[in-house]
Amino acid sequence: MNTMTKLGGVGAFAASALASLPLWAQEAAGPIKAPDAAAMAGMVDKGDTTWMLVSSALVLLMAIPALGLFYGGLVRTKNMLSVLMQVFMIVSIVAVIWVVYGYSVTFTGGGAFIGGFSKMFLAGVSTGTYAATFSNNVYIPEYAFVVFQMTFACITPGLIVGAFAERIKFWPLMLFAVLWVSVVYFPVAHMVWYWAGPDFLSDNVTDAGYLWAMGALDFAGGTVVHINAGIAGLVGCLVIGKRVGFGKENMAPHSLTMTMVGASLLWVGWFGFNAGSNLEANGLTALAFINTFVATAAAALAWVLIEQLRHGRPSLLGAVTGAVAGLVAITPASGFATPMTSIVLGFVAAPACYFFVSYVKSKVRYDDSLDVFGVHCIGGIVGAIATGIVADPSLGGQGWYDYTVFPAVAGTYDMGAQVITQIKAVAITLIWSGGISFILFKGIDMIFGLRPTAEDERQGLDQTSHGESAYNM
Amino acid sequence: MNTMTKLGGVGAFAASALASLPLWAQEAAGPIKAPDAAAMAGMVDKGDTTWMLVSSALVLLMAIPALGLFYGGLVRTKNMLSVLMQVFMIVSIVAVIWVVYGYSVTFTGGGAFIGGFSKMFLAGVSTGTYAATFSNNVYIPEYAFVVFQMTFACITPGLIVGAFAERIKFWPLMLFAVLWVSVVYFPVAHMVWYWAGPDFLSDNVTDAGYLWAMGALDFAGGTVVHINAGIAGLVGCLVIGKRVGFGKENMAPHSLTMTMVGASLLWVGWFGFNAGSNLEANGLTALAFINTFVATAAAALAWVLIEQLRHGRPSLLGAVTGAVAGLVAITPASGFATPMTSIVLGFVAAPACYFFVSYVKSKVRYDDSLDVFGVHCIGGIVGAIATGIVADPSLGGQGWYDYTVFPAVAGTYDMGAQVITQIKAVAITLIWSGGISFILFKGIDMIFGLRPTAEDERQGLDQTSHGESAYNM
Amino acid sequence: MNTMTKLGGVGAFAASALASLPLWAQEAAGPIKAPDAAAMAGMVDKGDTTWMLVSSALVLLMAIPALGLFYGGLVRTKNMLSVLMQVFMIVSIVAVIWVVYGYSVTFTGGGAFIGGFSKMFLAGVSTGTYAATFSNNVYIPEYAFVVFQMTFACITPGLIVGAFAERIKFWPLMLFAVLWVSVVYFPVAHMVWYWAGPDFLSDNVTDAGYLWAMGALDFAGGTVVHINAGIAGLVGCLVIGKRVGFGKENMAPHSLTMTMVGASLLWVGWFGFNAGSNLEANGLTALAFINTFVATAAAALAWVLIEQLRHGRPSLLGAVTGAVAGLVAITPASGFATPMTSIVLGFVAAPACYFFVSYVKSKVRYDDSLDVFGVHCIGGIVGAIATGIVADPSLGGQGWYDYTVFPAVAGTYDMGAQVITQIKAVAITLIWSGGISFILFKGIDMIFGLRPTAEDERQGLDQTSHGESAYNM
Amino acid sequence: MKMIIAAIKPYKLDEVREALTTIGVRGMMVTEIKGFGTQSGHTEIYRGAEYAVNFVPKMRLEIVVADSMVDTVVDAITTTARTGKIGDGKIFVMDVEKALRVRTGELDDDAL
Amino acid sequence: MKMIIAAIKPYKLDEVREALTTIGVRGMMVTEIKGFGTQSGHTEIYRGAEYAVNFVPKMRLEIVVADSMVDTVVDAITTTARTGKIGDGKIFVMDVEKALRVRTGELDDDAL
Amino acid sequence: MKMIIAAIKPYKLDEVREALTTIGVRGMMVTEIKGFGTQSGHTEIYRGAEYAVNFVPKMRLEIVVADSMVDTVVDAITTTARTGKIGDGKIFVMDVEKALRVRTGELDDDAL
Ligand SMILES: Nc1ncnc2c1ncn2[C@@H]1O[C@H](COP(=O)(O)OP(=O)(O)O)[C@@H](O)[C@H]1O
Ligand SMILES: Nc1ncnc2c1ncn2[C@@H]1O[C@H](COP(=O)(O)OP(=O)(O)O)[C@@H](O)[C@H]1O
Ligand SMILES: Nc1ncnc2c1ncn2[C@@H]1O[C@H](COP(=O)(O)OP(=O)(O)O)[C@@H](O)[C@H]1O
Repeated sequence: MNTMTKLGGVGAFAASALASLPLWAQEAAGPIKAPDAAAMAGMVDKGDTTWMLVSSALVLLMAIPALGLFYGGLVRTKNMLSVLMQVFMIVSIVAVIWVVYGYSVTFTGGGAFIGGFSKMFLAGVSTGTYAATFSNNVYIPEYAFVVFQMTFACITPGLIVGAFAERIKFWPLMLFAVLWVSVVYFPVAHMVWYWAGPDFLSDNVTDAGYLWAMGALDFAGGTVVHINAGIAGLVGCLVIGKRVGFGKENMAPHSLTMTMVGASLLWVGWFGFNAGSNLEANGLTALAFINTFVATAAAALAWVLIEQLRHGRPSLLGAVTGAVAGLVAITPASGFATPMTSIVLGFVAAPACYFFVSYVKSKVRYDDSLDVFGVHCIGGIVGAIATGIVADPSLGGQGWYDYTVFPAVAGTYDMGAQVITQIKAVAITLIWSGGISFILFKGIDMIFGLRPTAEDERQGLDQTSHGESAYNM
Repeated sequence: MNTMTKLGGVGAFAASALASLPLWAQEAAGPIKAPDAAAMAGMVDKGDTTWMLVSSALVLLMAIPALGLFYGGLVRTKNMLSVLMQVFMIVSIVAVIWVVYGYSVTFTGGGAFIGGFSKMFLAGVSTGTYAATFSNNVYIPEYAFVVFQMTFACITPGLIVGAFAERIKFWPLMLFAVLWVSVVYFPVAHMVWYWAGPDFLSDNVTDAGYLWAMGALDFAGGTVVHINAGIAGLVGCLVIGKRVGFGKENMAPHSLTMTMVGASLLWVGWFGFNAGSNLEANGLTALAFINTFVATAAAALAWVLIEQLRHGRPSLLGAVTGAVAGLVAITPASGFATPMTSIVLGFVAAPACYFFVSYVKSKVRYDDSLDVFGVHCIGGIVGAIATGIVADPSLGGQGWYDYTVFPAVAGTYDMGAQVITQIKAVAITLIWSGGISFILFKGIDMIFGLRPTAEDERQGLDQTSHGESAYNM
Repeated sequence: MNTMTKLGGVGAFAASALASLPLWAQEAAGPIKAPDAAAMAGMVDKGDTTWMLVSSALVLLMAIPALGLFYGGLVRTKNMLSVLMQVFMIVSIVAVIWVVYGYSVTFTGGGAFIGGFSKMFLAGVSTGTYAATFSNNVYIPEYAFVVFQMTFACITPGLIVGAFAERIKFWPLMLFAVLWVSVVYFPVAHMVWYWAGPDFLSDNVTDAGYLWAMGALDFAGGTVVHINAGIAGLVGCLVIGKRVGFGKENMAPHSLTMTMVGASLLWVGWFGFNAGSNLEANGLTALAFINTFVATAAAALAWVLIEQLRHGRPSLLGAVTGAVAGLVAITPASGFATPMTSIVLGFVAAPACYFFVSYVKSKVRYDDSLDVFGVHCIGGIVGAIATGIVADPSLGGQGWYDYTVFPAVAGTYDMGAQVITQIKAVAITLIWSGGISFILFKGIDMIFGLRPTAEDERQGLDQTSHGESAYNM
Repeated sequence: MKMIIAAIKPYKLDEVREALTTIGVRGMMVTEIKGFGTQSGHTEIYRGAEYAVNFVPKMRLEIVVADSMVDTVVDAITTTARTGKIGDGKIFVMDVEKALRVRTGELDDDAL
Repeated sequence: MKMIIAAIKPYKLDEVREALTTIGVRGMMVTEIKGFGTQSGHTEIYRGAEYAVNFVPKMRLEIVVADSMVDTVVDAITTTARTGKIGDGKIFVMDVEKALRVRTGELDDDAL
Repeated sequence: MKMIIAAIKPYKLDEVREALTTIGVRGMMVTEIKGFGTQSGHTEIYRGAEYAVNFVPKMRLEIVVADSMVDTVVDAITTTARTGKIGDGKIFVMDVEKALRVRTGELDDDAL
């Protein structure tokens, strides 16, 4: 889904050329450069199309109900619906925006930092247009690509709301989400994921997003999704301030059952997120799938072991939090690592996140209600940087491929340089998202106010913001 | 899945001919007419087979747990299990019936209103028989088609139970479900969805269901599923009467959390329902998928905005109800509209349903417990009629295709005429289902009684009908 | 996935040869014997790859959240998290083990009872290696096979915990799970499912697991998964003893809502388990899918009818228990039966399990908390033996195929002999798993103790073992 | 002052509350309880295991009023809560020595 | 008449109920409460945040009986609810001035 | 001995509990109740159907203490539970004739 998946692409190409190319192409001297739509139509495999549609459904599943339940179970009963509502409506609003201008500004050329308006309202997209994958001469229906990318845009701002759950007004938050995707998510996604495609780049080597061109590796969104949302969450909870009664009153999760269901469905859905990011269904897709599975398992285990050592008892909340930390950390690396290096990554990510969630937070005493920063930002950073290591072919990693030549060839891997590049990409994302998010939160707070009255907060947002109760038993 | 998907079919054909046809067919002068089973075997793409199986699983997910939870969360604790039980057992019983005679009477030729008994007990269906799609020379394993259609038969009667939830006896309801699918669902599905297939119709142009032949467009079941069930629900709640304490006692939903989970899973599963209805995985499938996504999002947003205007507060129940209204409305149009016209359709469907749910119902004072009529019937009608508009190629729609010639060609689109046809199809469905359902409800009520005693109703159906409690906390 | 699926394999071959084989193979004289990796690369269909990845996700869904909720809803509130935790962590730990040595000892040759260590840490597995299916010359990426099989290893020990729920210490249980998969699951899976593959066996007819070679038919794991886990559960609950207050105190399920959600998701996920076991997406896969659907429906109906006769009221718990019994029973037969014989199987399995769950258990008075033995072991036995009957081609069954010749041919079916073979396989599994499980439970109990103090058990494992509460409402 | 404790059928709560408000009662405490009495419970069966549920859900009302109002209140509850079926409930009257309104510190009758 | 209020361990409820029925008690009100006393609660840790749960779940019984029965009832509860461990609970006896059965209007002892 | 019954705002429970412990109260019974009083409830709208929720969640405390301690306890509750806003709650004092500790059989003041 970005430069590191160039490798993915060509790994795929190497692995499944015979299968993925139409016969005439095989009989011919190899792949065709810059095919036209008619030719592309012959380069579509229905197995890929099916995989991308399934993956899109899985990513929606991650947002609703999974993320809603994972977060909602952790708040107090009186705020359950407010969290579910925030996630549900962010998905709905962003989906509409995506069709109107999001897809266009993210996935058309024009600049290194943002695309153009040529595909607003999906102009020019039809059942007869196709999107490139990471393999030469392998295409998928453009609508499948549009909807897959849409699900990413829908869930990312939803991740942020956990940081200031239980104390935010609904409409100002929606406004924030609209502005945030427009000036933070779309540009960052463009920088990391936009490029001309493997059959076209060689003729126009500059036609790519800024970070993509820089060579940053992010298979499924460590920077674009998790660091991006994680830092925005931290900024938000600092601007908004602590919950009434924070540190004094008991704020225990109202239903860890719902949190476990959410975490489990996140795990299941994440396969669409990570393995789907390969844009086709081949051996590399299977690798991304198994890496996602085992890194998560390892991180859950690691978190539980830490709790056993520190408190003498492992908790379910610890297990699922570890699992999510693992999912976040493997996201950028899922298409580059091996199952074994993925396990190591999971074992490393868990303690890092644990340290911020259970130690740093209580020391610094900021009220990141549901640990968006501690899990998503920290886990994302660990994963993004580690990607530079695990991707090294000398560790069995998939390395990277050079699409500036046609057909793409493997590039020579320099771990040190790659790690530097990864760190740069992380820094740029932190600054871009952190800075702009601060401006947005401050601005909205000054103009409309972000926070409900203390009375309303005490009574709970379900009744005061939405006029309902989650349970009437 | 019916005539309007002829367009789908050929849209697909146009779009993915090279991919979807075996090479020899391409090298030859084009598709083959009336292929035999051996030839069909070469016209199966495993990507399509996978997509149909995934879609079938997704539609089952819609029924259980999704529909059960969406409905169950809205009733009072004491009736939770009764609703879950009704949906679960309707699915189970109808699945058995489908294999015994449902598939045969629905999907074999014989008449314009009902099929024959030649495939009872799935006689003649094997791993070596195939079902046609909407593309010439594209086939799927017949078992995949049987099970996909089975899931539609299983969920449709389940939709009805919401209209008289909290006040119906279990076995009489099961009897109703058995009779209803037999004399209402199977015939209507046959009328709308049965036809000889693209490679055979040209030789036998009359071999199709009544409404199919009439040219009604219903991509995934606006008439067959939603109007059909919605009107039956209204009739049922009128025959059965209001709940004890209706209008006096507080009947607030016992768990909006469960309702949100149900709605979210309905959304996810609905992709199998709508995009699966294309019977193969191509660009048109992706179009149906994204249309389903954005129409739902738009309707959720619209409903929430209306609540904000009317009550000054948006509710989660409003958001998910709007989403379901959008899903219902886009169902018949999903393979015909563009993403933009789908958004418009969502914005139109929401207020229409809102008007019936929050205004008409309270004025007329019928007790449609869970708004089966207000959401499914009204949303279905809006969608079915709007399909005649959004399908117009002049609006970017997919138009319709003429399968009476081989290979199929695009038909000339007359919006006015098409809208009339759509209205006819709606009217026929309303009369057929409404009338027969009334007879069934009345008859069962007279013979066995539909309603439990007031005492049992007060205590709750979970304890009195099933001898259990949903929660023992 | 084992010898009976030889038939599956060849059924598939017969059914979809044209589709599943690359054209050059068709144009040539037929399938190629012992292809090398490069050739295999051309024998991969992305539709199959997609199906296997989807199936893997579905099986994970079965474990978390489905199994966790199905079990968790049945325990008392105070033990909810302990059950969720046990299932979640068993999945996590076993996933790691699978990569380290599980896959290697299960799916490499070496012996009839256990494989070798050549693929430890997945050595030699890459995006360019492939796993055989049951069709000649049809391959899938090996990583897809590794992860699909991994999900089976992850869920099986999770099934066991239901037998002694509410009264076991966490870490000793984890230790048991690790040892049990190592000395019970991996060997049994190797015995039943390991073989050289259809393109290689003919040159090395002895390269297969013991029970596979014996000709036992187990399409998706009746012996390996359900009998294996079911008997281990019985042994466990006998070694550990009854719950404090068993038979005296009210131990009603704390949330049948969660149990219904779990059962429904089990049903949905089971399609990946059973139909996925065909390892490719063809007509036979669709058959396994529909068989799974209708056997489950029939068993749910049967159970409900029995309750109606015995208690005058059908219960939701009965419906879902029947459904699971049907799912278990059809598992070994799913790729062999017809939909009609599957319905019969469901109708037979339900009463058998009912008898053990509601009658035998209370007579013998062992405390199998969640009926792991009564449902999984008994249902598994019924299914395994019945497989010998329903697989008979004279009943429309798929028979078995002989892979010792190349390409594979249909073997002549002897129902009597096959049933004997099935019984043998059942007996061997019961003895192997029952015996070793006993040793493991006893050993761990003596060394670490399996059971918490009566005080802790009274207060509930959530607070005493994990320091949390499932609900704070 | 007296405290009137009443156990009534849950669905009668709103009616009773209204009746009491109309006769001038300005406050009460309501608790969901399990009632045990002549009215029998029910049995539940889970996978063949039978459990007798001996308790019936009831609403317990506590109303503190000036002595003068006791009879009016008792009558109001009796008439509205009565269905004539077993399980209608009970009313008990107990003495209260002191009452205080936390917000203002007002005492006794003024506190009610 | 007297009202006997007892706080006992939840799992003792059924035993106590049976004991009381055998000695002729025909009704009671049961409430799930959080008890605070010598018996200490427990601590829960969520992502490192520790919460001390100071309350222990108890069952609160209210039984109104004729004066003559008070001692028998108190004894019955004491003997069945006692485990000897901290947290067994307390029994309080208070005076009831009036009792009424809603269904029939019967008064005092007849109402019980 | 006296039983002090107080209805307070839920979030004040921990504060009050601490205040009472410091003045030597060694036990209490706490019940989650629905309070009805001057403080108005709220309305909820589900698909256009409006429901007035007339009750406000409160915590009900029951504390039995020796007569000598009554005033201290009442004061402690009043000062900690008071916010000055409507709905702070009420305190009622009633007489207790007998108290008993199930575990030991200790009576009256010793039982507390
Ligand atoms: N002796 C008692 N002490 C306290 N509460 C009682 C007593 N007897 C009955 N109750 C309460 O009154 C409710 C109704 O009593 P019950 O005997 O079932 O019906 P009825 O009042 O019509 O005779 C019971 O559920 C219980 O809550
Ligand atoms: N002073 C009191 N007033 C009211 N209830 C009390 C009082 N003291 C104890 N209780 C109740 O009795 C229960 C048991 O008391 P506790 O001191 O924990 O054990 P024990 O009774 O064995 O000394 C407490 O949980 C509480 O519900
Ligand atoms: N007459 C009464 N009898 C019993 N409880 C009462 C009475 N009046 C008020 N309460 C309790 O006190 C709570 C607070 O009373 P309210 O009138 O709302 O506010 P305030 O005490 O500030 O006037 C109520 O919610 C109710 O639980």
